Amino acid sequence: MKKIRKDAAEALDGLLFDGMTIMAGGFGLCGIPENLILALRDSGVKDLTIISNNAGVDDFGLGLLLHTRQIKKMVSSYVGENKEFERQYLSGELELEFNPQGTLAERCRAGGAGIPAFYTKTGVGTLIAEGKEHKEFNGETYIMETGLVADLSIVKAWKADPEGNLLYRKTARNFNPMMATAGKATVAEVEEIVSLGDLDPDCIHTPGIFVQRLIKGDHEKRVEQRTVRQRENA
Amino acid sequence: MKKIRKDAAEALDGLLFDGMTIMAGGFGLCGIPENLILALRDSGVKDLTIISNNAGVDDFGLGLLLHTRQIKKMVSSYVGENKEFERQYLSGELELEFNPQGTLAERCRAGGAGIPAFYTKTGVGTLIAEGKEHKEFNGETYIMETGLVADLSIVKAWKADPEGNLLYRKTARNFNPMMATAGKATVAEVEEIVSLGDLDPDCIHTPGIFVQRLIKGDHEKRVEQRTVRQRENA
Amino acid sequence: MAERAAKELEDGFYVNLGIGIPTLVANYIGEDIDVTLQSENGMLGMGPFPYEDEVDPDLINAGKQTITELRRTSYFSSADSFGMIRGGHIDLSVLGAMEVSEKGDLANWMIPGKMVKGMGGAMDLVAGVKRVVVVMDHASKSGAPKLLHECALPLTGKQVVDMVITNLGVFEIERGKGMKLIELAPEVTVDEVKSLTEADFEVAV
Amino acid sequence: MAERAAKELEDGFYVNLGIGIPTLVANYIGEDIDVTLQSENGMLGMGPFPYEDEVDPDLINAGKQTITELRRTSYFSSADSFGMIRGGHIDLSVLGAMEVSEKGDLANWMIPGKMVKGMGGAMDLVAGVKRVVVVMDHASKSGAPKLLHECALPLTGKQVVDMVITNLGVFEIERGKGMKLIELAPEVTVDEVKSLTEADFEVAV
Repeated sequence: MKKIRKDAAEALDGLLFDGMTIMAGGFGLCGIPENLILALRDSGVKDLTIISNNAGVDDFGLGLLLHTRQIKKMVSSYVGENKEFERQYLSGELELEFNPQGTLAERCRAGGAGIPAFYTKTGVGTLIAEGKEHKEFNGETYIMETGLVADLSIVKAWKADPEGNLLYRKTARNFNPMMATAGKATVAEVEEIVSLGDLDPDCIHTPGIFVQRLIKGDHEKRVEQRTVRQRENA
Repeated sequence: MKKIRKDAAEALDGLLFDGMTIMAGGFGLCGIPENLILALRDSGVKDLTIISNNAGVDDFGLGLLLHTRQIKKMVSSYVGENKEFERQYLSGELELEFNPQGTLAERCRAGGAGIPAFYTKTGVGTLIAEGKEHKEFNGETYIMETGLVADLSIVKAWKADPEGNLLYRKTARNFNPMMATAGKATVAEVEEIVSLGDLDPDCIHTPGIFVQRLIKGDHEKRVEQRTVRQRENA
Repeated sequence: MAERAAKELEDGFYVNLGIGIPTLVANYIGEDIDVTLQSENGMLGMGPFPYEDEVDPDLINAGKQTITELRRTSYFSSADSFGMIRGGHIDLSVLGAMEVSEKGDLANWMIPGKMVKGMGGAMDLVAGVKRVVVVMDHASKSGAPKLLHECALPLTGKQVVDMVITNLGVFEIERGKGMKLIELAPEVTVDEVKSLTEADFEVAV
Repeated sequence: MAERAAKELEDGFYVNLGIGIPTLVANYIGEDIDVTLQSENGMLGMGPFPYEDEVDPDLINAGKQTITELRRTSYFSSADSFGMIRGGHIDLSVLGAMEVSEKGDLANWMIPGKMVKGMGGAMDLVAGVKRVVVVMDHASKSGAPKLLHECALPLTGKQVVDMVITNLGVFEIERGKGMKLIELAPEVTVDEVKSLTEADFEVAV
């Protein structure tokens, strides 16, 4: 039970410092570590470099840390849903590094797997390729992208056992598994902590070795685009 | 049901040609595609390059294809359990390329994921590094290894649904998932074909997109090293 | 245009549909063919929008819209999802565009001087998917051509587009080579197309 | 030697034990510490050998021996397993060796002229694991030293060993720097160790 912490503040205690790099799981608002983001805000830690596919919305997710200006730089693939982001970026207060989404995902995986760099076709011939090493393989041109690691990774899973084994749910998995491997420390928040042995060992998405601390959180799980269809004859 | 074939011979029909490269899943004799290996033997296809962590034993697994001299070259990490292998290798009949096990696994993953090459610390300063590109990252030296693809991958899973979604069991997973992604065609043999919807979508190890053909096989599942303990007071 | 794009789908295809008009392609998939939709945020086998009481915040597509799963569905990580895309396992992608060049260059992610939202997964999709079909208006509202000799906007991918479907017609592109008009929309003439197109193209209607 | 190696394990450690004597280390893990064993064929949380009626061909360790699972066990692919190893997530590896140099070079996979069985996962383990402990006989049966200035055999890894435990004593190695004798086995003298060692080492017992 040594990995389980009382709450998000305690789970981050001693791990934070100004200027640090943090990976945050999630795609849009789906599968984001809501509770740990709130605790980051409350901690006041600043000058953060945040590696996250998106940047939340104005009043939820990573948008909260933009509002308090705790973020110095974002590494993301898409930041379209955030007015405060736009304001800070256009005024030069916020740095932004765009990565193609698949390149970002692979960079996190590589960092966690001890791979300092890899080659990809993605982005060849575009702005993304400028300044990057080009190399031919079998007559095609590829660019080199580097692995990413973070001082801290914060991830959201569905269930965990006390060893830190994690199970994600549906598309809330997204970037969480790779980011869990790429943090010098990784803190996970989950909806439910089950007993040891309750998770199917063939179906553990993140083995506990990658998780140093763990909390049960309360999750609002906000929906960004509620699209529905109507029942016929209803 | 379009992916399901009657038997191993039918599942390989039209996919084989002399001189082809085949990836075969499994670690030792655990999780090997027994039925498809037998069908390969019976097909008579020859001059094969086989990418597989091990080479079976004399009378089981890939050892069967060595016996019939259908294999021209092996790419493996360890081939210690096979006398016929040793004989053919020492007489120069068989080519052998050793890869560190983790490098072999990653090369298969890379091939399936469109990554033509990556860097690793594994093997730096050893024979394995000779002739390979060296590069420094953060003051440490790494070598470049290339992605692998195969004309055909044969894998063994526990369960499949008719879409080709695969679930592996315990340590019989090993190289199978990566190899399934790295074959121009991938044929899977399983112990059970369940109905569509019977597999938990959060717990599918190999999505059906990677599997072109599928059979239910009969599996001997031979044990290489039967190590047991005695019950006390028994 | 979505209806025309749907004709590019073949039985057994694995397909990724971009945000906007490409999403509508799903509505025109023939009953006689079996197509599996991939969503790059980590799902294969995407179902329709949910009924109101089925909405699940953990189940969204790449456009962040709520969706449903099917009996064939599997979920996976973003790394595995883009491994699938980059590795060439997706048969077809349908995407929107701002500009396409006669050699198949595609621009659809940024306009210099405007706030850039990011490329998301578009660069990965065009680089990795076997066949890329673009669906877009033939020209801007002011009549400026969007099929050009060279894209003016920053590229999403170089020599990546195989087909362009516009409101005026359908073009095939041999990547790196050139463009061919293969279909005209009803009541549209080749001259009309030419007048709204900067790119050179062969006529084969 | 296995018993001595077990003292290097700390509470909460994730550990990979090589084939042979290193496997025996598991028998000496203290009751008061909680150690999780990794098996590079795709398992974290390796249990003891099975009872006869528990033998499962789908459940083996890297030495191809039948084993059991624990309540904490997780399974994963070989790629994920070596991602774990290469990425530096394993705290300690205990391995056998044929030769170790005073700078921490390790040779344990091939003897030129003999049939080579392959390096298996050894090169990955020594390159990736945080701390590498070698357990081996101090000298060959004929009395030839195995702790050398430079390894004569082909290397498994360069400057990768942190500690060597032999039947005569325990050596610490500062990778790339040098070797230090820190413990003597019972009734063994420094002179005895020196007479069977080619490598230079500092004495700090």
